[in-house]
Amino acid sequence: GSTATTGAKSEAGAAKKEVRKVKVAFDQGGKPIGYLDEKGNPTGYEIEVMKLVDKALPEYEFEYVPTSSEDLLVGVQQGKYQVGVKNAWFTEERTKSYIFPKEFLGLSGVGILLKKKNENIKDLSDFAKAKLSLAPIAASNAQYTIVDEYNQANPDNKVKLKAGDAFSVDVVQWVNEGRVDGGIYLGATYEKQVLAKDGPYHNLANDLVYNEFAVVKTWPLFNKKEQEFADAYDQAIKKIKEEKKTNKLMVKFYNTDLFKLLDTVKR
Amino acid sequence: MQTYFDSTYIWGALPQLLSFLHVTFMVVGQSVLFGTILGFILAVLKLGTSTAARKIANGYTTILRCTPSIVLLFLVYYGLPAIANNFGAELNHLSTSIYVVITFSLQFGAIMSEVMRTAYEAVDRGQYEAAVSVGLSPVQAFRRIVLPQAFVVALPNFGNSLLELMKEGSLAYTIGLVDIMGKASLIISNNYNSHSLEIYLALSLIYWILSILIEQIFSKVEKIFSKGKLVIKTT
Amino acid sequence: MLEIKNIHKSFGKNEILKGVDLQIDRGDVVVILGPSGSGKTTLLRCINFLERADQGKAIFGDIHVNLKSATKKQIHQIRQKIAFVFQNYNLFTNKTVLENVTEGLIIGRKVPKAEANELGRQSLAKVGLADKLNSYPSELSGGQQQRVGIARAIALNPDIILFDEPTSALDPELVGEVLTVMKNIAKEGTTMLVVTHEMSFAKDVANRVIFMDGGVIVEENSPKEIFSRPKEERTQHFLRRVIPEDFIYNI
Amino acid sequence: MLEIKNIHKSFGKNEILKGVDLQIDRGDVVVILGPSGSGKTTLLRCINFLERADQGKAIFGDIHVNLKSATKKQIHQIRQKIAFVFQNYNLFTNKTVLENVTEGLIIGRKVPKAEANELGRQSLAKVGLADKLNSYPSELSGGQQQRVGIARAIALNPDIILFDEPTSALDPELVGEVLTVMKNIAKEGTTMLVVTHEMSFAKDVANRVIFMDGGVIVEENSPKEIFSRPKEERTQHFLRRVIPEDFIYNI
Amino acid sequence: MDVTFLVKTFFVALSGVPIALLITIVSLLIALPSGFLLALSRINRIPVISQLARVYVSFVRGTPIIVQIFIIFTSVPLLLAPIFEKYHVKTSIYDINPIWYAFIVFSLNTTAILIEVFRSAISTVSKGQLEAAYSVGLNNVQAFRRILIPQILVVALPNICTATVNLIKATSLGYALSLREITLKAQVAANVGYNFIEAYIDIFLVYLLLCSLVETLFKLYEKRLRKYKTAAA
Ligand SMILES: Nc1ncnc2c1ncn2[C@@H]1O[C@H](COP(=O)(O)OP(=O)(O)OP(=O)(O)O)[C@@H](O)[C@H]1O
Ligand SMILES: Nc1ncnc2c1ncn2[C@@H]1O[C@H](COP(=O)(O)OP(=O)(O)OP(=O)(O)O)[C@@H](O)[C@H]1O
Ligand SMILES: [Mg+2]
Ligand SMILES: [Mg+2]
Repeated sequence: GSTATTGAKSEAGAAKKEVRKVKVAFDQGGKPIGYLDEKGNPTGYEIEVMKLVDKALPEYEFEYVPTSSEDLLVGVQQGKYQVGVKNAWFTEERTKSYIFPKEFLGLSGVGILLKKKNENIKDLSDFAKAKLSLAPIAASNAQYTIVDEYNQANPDNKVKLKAGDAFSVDVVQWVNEGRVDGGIYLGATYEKQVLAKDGPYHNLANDLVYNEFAVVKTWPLFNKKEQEFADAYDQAIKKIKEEKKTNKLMVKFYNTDLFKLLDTVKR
Repeated sequence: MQTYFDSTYIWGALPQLLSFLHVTFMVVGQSVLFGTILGFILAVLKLGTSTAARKIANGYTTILRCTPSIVLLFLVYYGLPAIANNFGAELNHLSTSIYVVITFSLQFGAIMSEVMRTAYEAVDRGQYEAAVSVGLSPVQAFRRIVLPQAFVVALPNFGNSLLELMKEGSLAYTIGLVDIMGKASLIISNNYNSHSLEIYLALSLIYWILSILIEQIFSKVEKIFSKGKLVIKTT
Repeated sequence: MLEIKNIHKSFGKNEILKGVDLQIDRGDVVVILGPSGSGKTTLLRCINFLERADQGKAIFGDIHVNLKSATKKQIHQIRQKIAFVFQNYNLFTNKTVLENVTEGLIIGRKVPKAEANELGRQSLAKVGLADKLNSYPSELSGGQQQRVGIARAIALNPDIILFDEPTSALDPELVGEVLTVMKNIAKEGTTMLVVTHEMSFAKDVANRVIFMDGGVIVEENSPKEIFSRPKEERTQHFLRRVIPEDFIYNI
Repeated sequence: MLEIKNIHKSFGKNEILKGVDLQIDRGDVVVILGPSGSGKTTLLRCINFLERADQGKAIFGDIHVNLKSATKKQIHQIRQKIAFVFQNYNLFTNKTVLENVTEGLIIGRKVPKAEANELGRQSLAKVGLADKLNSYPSELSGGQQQRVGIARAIALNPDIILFDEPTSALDPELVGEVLTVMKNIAKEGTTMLVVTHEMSFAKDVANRVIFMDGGVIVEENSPKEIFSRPKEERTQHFLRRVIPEDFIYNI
Repeated sequence: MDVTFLVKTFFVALSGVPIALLITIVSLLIALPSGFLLALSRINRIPVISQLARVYVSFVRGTPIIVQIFIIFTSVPLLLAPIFEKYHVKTSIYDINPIWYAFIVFSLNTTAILIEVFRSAISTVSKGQLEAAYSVGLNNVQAFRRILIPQILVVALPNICTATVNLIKATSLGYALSLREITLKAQVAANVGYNFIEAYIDIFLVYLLLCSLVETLFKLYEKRLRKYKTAAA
């Protein structure tokens, strides 16, 4: 079994080869992607998938290190951690600093959170055309990049983009309050927060809409020296995905199965 | 307001936060201890006669004071093991709290050295002269006469730095050490970033009570040590 | 018992002491006279190493030191034998009157606390402050502060006491009393070097009077000689303006 | 010009002033004598509102005030007319000697700077410090500091100057000089209230002598009367111990 | 290490300096006088004000700035919006430039810190100095401005310097208000390619530069003020 400090390992493989311990850093504030449960054990969609990978790789033993997104990025690059998961998306520039494996880890739905009256805004270009205001996005967050890239691609129909802080901006509250017209939001979070019966903002379920405009692949980030490990990961995850285990985990943690939309995924 | 505000979150968060208070205490306690010692050494160098030592102490203070905490933390967290590696020591398994304590101690030392220097200089030189003239050694004169008087001067600034340190928990969180500040962040993210106002209010409540307690202690100590002192009173 | 040779001391470009020699034997009471700014305080401070002289030697009992380069240990040894009464009192502001007096005894000399308190009480009684033991310096009048300073020095029972104008803040009645105290300790054999303007003290108690001006010793003699037949013109000039006509005849 | 009625002042449980009355006319030079701790300094400080009296009235020219409840404005008005020479100098440590003297002129009295500097120079010259204009107080000897304090008061050319033992730190030569300065300004008509132990000053310059003890005025009279025929026993006792035998005969 | 990025981002970070400085200067302008006055009120035990000052100091000094920012940023509009609506105030509460929140939070914080700094410094100046100033006819304001404050500053300056440097660094918390200062700019730039190491180096350099400049100015000023003290040595 896996705990916060010792990863799961396959009983069979342990004896033969020298088992290599690797550190898997995760953003501990990333529920439902990666977080610590009530007992302090690491869990979340990406963590659970990594646990399956660990099981499939007898020559590796994973240790999950809860940390912040800043430290994860620095630490993986420096080699303190061999791999990090934080709902990271792919950009060309990032491949200079990290190895992106061939196989992605999960999917993440992104959309715009809006008031009911703005239901008709379906994507960023609608949003920009309507000249609506957007909630600030944490600078180290991938959603920021999505909007930024959109803006660069559409210089004459830009969304007003502001960087801010994840903790100080409660997008649901801000949108409902009218402080901003809309916010970029993750489908998984919306499911858990508003749609779920026990979600903290379930009382707002009728006032808000969430219009998903993209599904994006998420990736583990490997240290530059870990090509071999990345290849091993590719082998393992491919099988796991074929066995549809990821779909189950996604339903468990995100309440939806984004793999159904895999054809529409562009990046 | 009612739509978003739910005071049950405050009461719910309090016990969770309190159970991480010992981490805050541990980090602050150790950093204050080591930082004060370091600050004292630096202050001695600054007040000493050796120009080289003074320059080093001043340079250290400048750099440490001017470095953003998070950068310093990364320097310590990644730099220290790298340096140790060169000497054949393996530090990667050290607990993160040690790095946090080292970072805070280095920074606290720089700040305390200025606090102590000014406090020392504020005590009239005649006090020291009188002390050595009644046969106290310079060390005794310092400890018995100058130090208690300087202590009163340093106390409010020491309080400033101590409270500042206590609140730096978000920094520790950066490398995964969870104190009450970090716990607050975790609670918030476990609620999917909602109701953070309530959690932060709970956090403030704890911090506020702590700071009142600390101030009470400080003002008691200050009273004891400022016996015989006349303060400026406008008429 | 104390011999000083060729002290020089400058502040910046101002040379304040320009080669002063001094010899004091056990039981001597030496009075230094001189106009304001002539370097009297500076001389005492250099002897006690509160100022580092630029040049000069001192022989204190069996300790020979260079005033410029004395080691910490030597300085401490010498200070243990010397007490100092400051012109501006310099009482420990964070200590009560009694603590001011006992501090040096308990900490510097390792006298047991009870005994030190007793000694402190006695010497405070000598200067008429038996009722102020637990006051803080900030609660005392100027004269009271100066008397605490004197009591602090006396209590140490040192080989030599340096007095820097010990009676300047006292009213004449007390001046009399304090001078009596000083006379008594002089009689007990304590060696004293006193900067004072009290001519009568110089006359009655001192066995030697030194007249300083402009950083040098202008004249040195027995009180009788110096007051009745000053040799140097500068001394004559000073004394003429300072001493009532009838003073000299009384000697 | 200054009338004080029934001043009371306690520190904690100690009553220091127990109902003092005082009347000073223009041109008066009043000397206060009294043993250490009798409340002389406290009396002066209450007049200048450096201490708040617990009870008492003052009439200063046309300003009538209650010493306990005077307003800020009244206090400021009165202080503008009074100068104070402190027993422990209290020079501004962050100002040079000249600045110490001109500060009150330039800032308090709005005298143009050049004129103030001239006045400052003159009054420093009067106390023999013309060559120390740009020194800081920490570079001065005790006597020099006290003279700056006196110059600072004189330069203000106030209606009345309160002196708290202005010659205590001076050598006798300077005492003579400073007393001469004081005599001169007394002759110019400046009103003065002087706490001093200089009997000769009291004898020569004062037109009234007040003897204080234990917080009350024991006796008040012309110098001649008080020195030759003190009425109260306490006064007799004090003067007997303080004054040389021949002093009285000289009056 | 991506050197071109490092260099480019250095200037990006540098362009955040004006806003950091603006917040710093405004906060100091407000905090210096109010900190001084409140310190006096505490020393003189002025009733009500001194108690309020204590409560204020304990809260502001005791709680993290980021939390204060958050509380103000979240609750002020929530509380004010209904009021604005009721009285038909035209300006939308949400259009207020967030820099005003920064001014408020940072001035409040710096004031609290400076109260303590001044409290300790004031206590080192001898009472006789004020009395002497009164006696030559200066009023309270003149006495403080000309005599006491210069002496107080000598003791306080190094600690004011620490407070200022801390303030400059703390302005990075302005990111929570979406203020485009040094840290935020560098991080935004870093996000595209996850060049956080380079970004932190740039942040470090910019703050080091800025803060040591400020420190130097303080040291020069301290030296000038101390003239009278060093003269004695
Ligand atoms: N720290 C200093 N820096 C510069 N000059 C100084 C310093 N201390 C003393 N002096 C100068 O040295 C001279 C002698 O000072 P000192 O205190 O020895 O005089 P003194 O004889 O004791 O006079 P007094 O009787 O007035 O106390 C004075 O002119 C004074 O201005
Ligand atoms: N702040 C204070 N707190 C308590 N007691 C005080 C305070 N100031 C003065 N006293 C007491 O008041 C009495 C009178 O003091 P004051 O300074 O007026 O005496 P004085 O007549 O000027 O004496 P001296 O000639 O020694 O200067 C003294 O016994 C002193 O201890
Ligand atoms: Mg002297
Ligand atoms: Mg007095």
